[in-house]
Amino acid sequence: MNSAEATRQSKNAGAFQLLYKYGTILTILLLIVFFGTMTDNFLNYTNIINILRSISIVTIIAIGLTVSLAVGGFDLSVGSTASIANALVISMFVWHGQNIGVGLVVTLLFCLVVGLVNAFLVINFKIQDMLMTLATMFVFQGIALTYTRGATVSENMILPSGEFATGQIPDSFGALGKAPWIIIIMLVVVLLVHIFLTYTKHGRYMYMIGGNPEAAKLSGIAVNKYRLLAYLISALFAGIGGIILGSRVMTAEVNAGGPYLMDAVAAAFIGFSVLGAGKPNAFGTFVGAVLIGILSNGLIMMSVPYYAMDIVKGSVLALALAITYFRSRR
Amino acid sequence: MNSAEATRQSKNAGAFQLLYKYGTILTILLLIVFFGTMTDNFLNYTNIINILRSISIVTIIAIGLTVSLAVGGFDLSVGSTASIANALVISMFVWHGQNIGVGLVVTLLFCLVVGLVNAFLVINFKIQDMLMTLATMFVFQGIALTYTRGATVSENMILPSGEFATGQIPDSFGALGKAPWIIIIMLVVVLLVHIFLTYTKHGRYMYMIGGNPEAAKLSGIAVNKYRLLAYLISALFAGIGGIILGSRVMTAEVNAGGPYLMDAVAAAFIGFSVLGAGKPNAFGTFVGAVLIGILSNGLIMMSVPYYAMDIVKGSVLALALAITYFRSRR
Amino acid sequence: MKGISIAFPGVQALTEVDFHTESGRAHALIGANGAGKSTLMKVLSGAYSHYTGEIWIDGEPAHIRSPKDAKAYGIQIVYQEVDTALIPNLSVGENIMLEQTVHGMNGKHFVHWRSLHQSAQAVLDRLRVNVPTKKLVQDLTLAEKQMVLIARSVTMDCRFLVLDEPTAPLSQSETEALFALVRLLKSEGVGIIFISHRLPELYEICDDITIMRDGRLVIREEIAKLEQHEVVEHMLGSKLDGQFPRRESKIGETGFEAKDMYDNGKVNGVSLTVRKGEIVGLAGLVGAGKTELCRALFGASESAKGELILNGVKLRTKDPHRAVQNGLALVPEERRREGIFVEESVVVNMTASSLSKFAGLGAWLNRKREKQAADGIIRDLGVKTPNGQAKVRNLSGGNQQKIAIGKWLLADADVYIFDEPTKGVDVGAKRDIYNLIAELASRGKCILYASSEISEIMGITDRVYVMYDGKIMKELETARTNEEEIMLYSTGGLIR
Amino acid sequence: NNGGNAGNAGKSGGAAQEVENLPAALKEKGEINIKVIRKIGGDDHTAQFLAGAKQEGEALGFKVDTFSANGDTAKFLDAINQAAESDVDAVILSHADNEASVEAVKKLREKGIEVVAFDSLPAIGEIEGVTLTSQKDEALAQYALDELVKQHGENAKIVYLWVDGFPPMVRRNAVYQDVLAKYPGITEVDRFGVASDNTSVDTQNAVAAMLAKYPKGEIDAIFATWDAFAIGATRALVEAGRTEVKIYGIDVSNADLQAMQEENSPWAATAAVDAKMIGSVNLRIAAKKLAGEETPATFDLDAALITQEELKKSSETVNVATLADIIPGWGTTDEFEEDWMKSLKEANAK
Ligand SMILES: Nc1ncnc2c1ncn2[C@@H]1O[C@H](COP(=O)(O)OP(=O)(O)OP(=O)(O)O)[C@@H](O)[C@H]1O
Ligand SMILES: Nc1ncnc2c1ncn2[C@@H]1O[C@H](COP(=O)(O)OP(=O)(O)OP(=O)(O)O)[C@@H](O)[C@H]1O
Ligand SMILES: [Mg+2]
Ligand SMILES: [Mg+2]
Repeated sequence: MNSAEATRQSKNAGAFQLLYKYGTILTILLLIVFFGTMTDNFLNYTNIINILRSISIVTIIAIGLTVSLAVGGFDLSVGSTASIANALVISMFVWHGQNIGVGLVVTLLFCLVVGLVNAFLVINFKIQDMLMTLATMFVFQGIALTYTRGATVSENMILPSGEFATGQIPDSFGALGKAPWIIIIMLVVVLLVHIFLTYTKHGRYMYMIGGNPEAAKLSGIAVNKYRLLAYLISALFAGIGGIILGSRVMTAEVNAGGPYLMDAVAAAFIGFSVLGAGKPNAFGTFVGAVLIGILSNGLIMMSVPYYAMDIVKGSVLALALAITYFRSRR
Repeated sequence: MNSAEATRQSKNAGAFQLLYKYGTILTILLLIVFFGTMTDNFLNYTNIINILRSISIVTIIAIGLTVSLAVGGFDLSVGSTASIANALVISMFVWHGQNIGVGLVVTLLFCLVVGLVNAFLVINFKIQDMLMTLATMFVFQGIALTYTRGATVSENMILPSGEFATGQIPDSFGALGKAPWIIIIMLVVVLLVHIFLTYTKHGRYMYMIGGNPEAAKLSGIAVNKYRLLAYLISALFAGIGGIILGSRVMTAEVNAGGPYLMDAVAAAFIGFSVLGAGKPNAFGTFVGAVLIGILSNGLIMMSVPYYAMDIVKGSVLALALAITYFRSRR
Repeated sequence: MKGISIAFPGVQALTEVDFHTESGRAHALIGANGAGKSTLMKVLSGAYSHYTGEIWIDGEPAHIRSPKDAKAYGIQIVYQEVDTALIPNLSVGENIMLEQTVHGMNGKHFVHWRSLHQSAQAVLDRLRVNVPTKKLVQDLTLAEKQMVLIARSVTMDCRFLVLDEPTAPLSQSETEALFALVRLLKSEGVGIIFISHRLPELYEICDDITIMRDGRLVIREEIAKLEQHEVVEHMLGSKLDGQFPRRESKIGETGFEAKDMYDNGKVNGVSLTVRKGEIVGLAGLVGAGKTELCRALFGASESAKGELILNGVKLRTKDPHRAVQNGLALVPEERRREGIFVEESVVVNMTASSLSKFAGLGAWLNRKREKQAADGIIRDLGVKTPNGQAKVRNLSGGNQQKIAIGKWLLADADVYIFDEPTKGVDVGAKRDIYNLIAELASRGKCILYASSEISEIMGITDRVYVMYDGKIMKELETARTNEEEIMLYSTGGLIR
Repeated sequence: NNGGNAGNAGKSGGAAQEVENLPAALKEKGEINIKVIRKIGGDDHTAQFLAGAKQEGEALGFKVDTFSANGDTAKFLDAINQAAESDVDAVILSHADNEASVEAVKKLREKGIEVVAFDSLPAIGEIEGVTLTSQKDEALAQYALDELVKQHGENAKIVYLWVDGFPPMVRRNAVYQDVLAKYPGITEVDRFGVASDNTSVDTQNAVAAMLAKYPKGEIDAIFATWDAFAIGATRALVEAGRTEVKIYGIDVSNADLQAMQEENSPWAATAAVDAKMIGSVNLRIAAKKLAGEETPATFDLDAALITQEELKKSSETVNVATLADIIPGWGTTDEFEEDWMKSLKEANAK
């Protein structure tokens, strides 16, 4: 190889590095320009709020997943955990007439128990995380279904006894799912986890464990403690996601959290490549969710048939993955 | 450690080995005894046929997945591929009035194209298989939906033009989905793939690639050729699964293949531990599917509410995983 | 350490081993592959908690059951497998300061990025190592990774430093740098425990020696009181005659030829020939490009360019699959990652490269013949394994290496490329491997032997190419050269 | 609509111009955009409902977009909110059965967007200007059960296929409970129900297991509250050769009609409203609103009972379009079809 060729190669590599680092963000900008010119109302204030609102639940759940990915785990049960939280929080109000404080605390505590179960199984049986949480995904989904007897929980529902549920969902709870708050909660979650993972030693430990658990253990990091913590955080955010879902739709439908799993996975993986992080990270996950949100919103605006949206979504995911992994093989 | 203790330990280890090797089969036997005594008709001939029939589609799809697992891949798009095959084969008859031969050939060819796409993306972009096929899962699902415009394809359906579909589904096609044949096809598929993986050099190569791709490459194995082959086989069996699904239900419902993914994954992973194989294997996958099939059938017989079944199914999956992985950490 | 015993399922790795050493001295720990050296040091560093026996430090019983305990006593260890101790997706700085981040935060919760990188740079400067602190560890070379690990251990309270085969991947000059560092630490009162299979360097740097065999202590002595051959006797338990096989070279016509090989800056215009029955050495320091060249010849590098000729026929090798069909064989450097299938049985590993020979019509495998063939190789190479069905994972490093070589014997290639085949292998196994290579040569095979150990090159080859910076510096007749000359060219001497 | 659409308005106005009796309000609006948003999806009812609305709208020269949230309530709400931001003139909702959609509909109304909601919360009907349409679930269940009692008497042993958690299902269950109370001789021997992505095959396997559990004579009939249940049960009965057990279902699709007309089909009867017609009627109501005409606050679509016997009478295979030949009035309601609509359709057909 002559030196001109070498220079060209390294230039290409440089260009690629750039693409890798800013590829996702560039994609988002291109999408914004595209949808912005193709439709009238894409860029107005309310639609931007719409997009942010629509991604908030996915983002919160995906952030939990990101933390589990950071320690090298993979919590596939986040969707089911969100379902449980959704069912639990609504039922606390509707069936048991509790106030908002009790409702939230009980729900979050239960989600921590869920996280504990995951962590216990994954850590003690040394089972590949993805497989174990696949199993617990079914179990938690079953628990959510059994708890609600496979029915939707809503105000004034008919109880098995034949009577009507008299509990009311507090207005303050409903406010959580409305426009300023739901977005604020999402942003706070993203920010907190970003700071936690990047600037605290606990976050560093998690990345160390994710990068090389054996080395982390030998350097004296309490690996199992942090994996436990990661699964607790993951379940906690899945729970918050489920609660916010509840406050947004004001009911608990059957397995309502389930569909969020795939979107959360997609967001987290797209996030790997954002700004060249090369590892799960909170800001990237948020960007990933924004990408998906803009896509869905824009495609609806452009009257793309709903059944064709999966094609676009899948292709964008594939593209984001291709960019990320293309780099890691060099 | 004194020697008595050591002996005890090794005895325990021996007992555990046994449990590991025969654990799944033992579980199945226990379930059979349990359901057999708890219900009257669990063990009669028709019910055994019922169980085999109910697992046949899952098994065929899971066998394809097993082959992709054997080379260290993970084809998450099998469910979507089955959906495509289901839609395509029924539409070939109903929309295009083709005969059974053309219908099957076109469908299987298209499935091979799907496999080719997966293999191309996974091999060329060096993207972790599970993530890439997660993306193509969405894409193929979208293609299946778009092809049928989100509607069920059935005989005499109304076409978008407002006219009726006049094509008939051949009786011979319907026979494929009926009792002796559907079971025979499943058993043949299991047997063929079992022989292929265990007794031919190609199967051996696949396992080597799955075990250590770098070493396989440096041993002179055409790694990419075999990974391609594995994804083709995976898509082919997913396609056969989709076709059999079509012949069983005689329609193509929206995304009919999607739900088979999780069960197929579960069957294949339970299969890891069967007879101590410790790796994906066709016979084990079949046993895994039998386990799941017996569970669903027996629980229905015992009138367990459907929403609680997920709990049981998830727990059994967790148990099977615990047994498998407990061993591999030693 | 007194009466240390430890067992793994099916293996009694250590039996009643006593070991002691002092501050400010370097203590050599030596023994054949699988003797239990690494295991003993893992016990000391708290990696295993299920041992029996006692550990005493400064005359007090020390309670070491976890890495944290060990570190509290100032025991630092750099493992044989460097990758097990590094975090690939984090930067060099973070890896060096890892312990600081874990133990030195004193209740602080936030990481200060700038000071982290500054401190890491300071450590690297002190060790005179030049690696950017913001580079990701996954992009480093093996030697650089090792340096990062040593840098990490000196960031901590370090009273005893265990180095498990640190020199295996290092070049001569890097080894010198390491030794300088070891002497520095020694003078600061640090006790060094040094594991290596290279006898001369132990004599160069160590004060005491402990020899182990089969999980037991054989002898502990001042190193000056033992001759090299005595050490080897203690290690092997029997007398060892000449290391290298005496052989008559029967060299035929040119068999294998490479012209103008290039690979992405790592191989820069290499041409070489290997005649039938000839063992050609590829000498050079670590990083000279030997491994890259071997891989390029074997078609294992996608970016490689050049022309290959075998028996007068031009080859098109773009991938190892074609190379093997053409009659090439490569025993790669990193056997665990590149050479063997740890979860498969010995038989499956042995037949991996020659499976077509055991496959009848329709690719049907004949397992009986497979087993017979594998058993033959197991016997010939003296592989220590209960039987052919044992998983390779459970064998020791040296035996794994024999399997990585053995599979090519069954493949019956024309050209054999060996890349550091004796790395991390004990003396006895080394001798087996040398014999085997000599035997291949006597059957008229072309052999290319890459090694950074010059004595090895001198001992076994007929002719040597000395590599430096991806180029061939010099071609030498082994019989008419000496170690000094090879070293001279290896270090880039005589460049006009 | 603003001037941005002037070009379009001219075009559609071209057809509209010829229609003399076109209401003034509609004339002013120029091009009409209608959005159909349905919460549930993946079934034939959805496909037909959306197709019905789209066809009717396009026949009138409107632009109609359809969307299904596939059961994801949050996505459903997103789509409604998004519609509020866009320049649609009317929105047709289907299955807006959660509390939060009340708020979203209020927002649509504030923006002056007309709303028709099918099978939705009563609270939505209370919002000013919204018309609530529904299938008469009570009637559907009653028709099917009456037929069951008619054919099997008052002492039938039945299997109940029903799933909790969906308002229409709750309503159908109430009727079922009443019928059980009314005929103490009718016994429910077993029940099953799952609303999954794979309902029909899950049901098929479940019913197969039940048939093994209850030999011949222990089951007389199956009451399936959803056609996905009925079709799964049909396949299971045919597979097991137990076609002496009859099925009484709710809802109909082409695939269902096909299954009912197979030889030896155990599916005896199904009670249904034409889903496509539901779509059309909802659209017509929306059009009337846009035209500034009076619309009722609620409207119930009539149900009909389709029996296998009647289907078999036809010489040709019957599907939902030709069903009208057998069931008088099926799918051809002229409810809300104003003269100007007919004229508009004629004009657009040119
Ligand atoms: N985790 C383990 N599980 C099972 N056996 C083990 C384990 N670790 C070590 N052994 C066994 O213990 C024995 C001693 O191994 P060790 O790694 O200490 O040898 P070594 O002296 O360091 O050899 P080498 O020179 O090859 O590195 C070997 O027989 C090995 O197979
Ligand atoms: N993974 C890697 N990343 C970056 N550079 C590398 C990597 N591996 C090797 N190199 C560089 O490539 C060059 C050649 O390395 P190579 O491993 O071929 O040397 P070698 O002569 O074979 O040494 P060894 O004695 O270790 O086999 C060196 O400059 C080395 O630093
Ligand atoms: Mg060792
Ligand atoms: Mg090398």
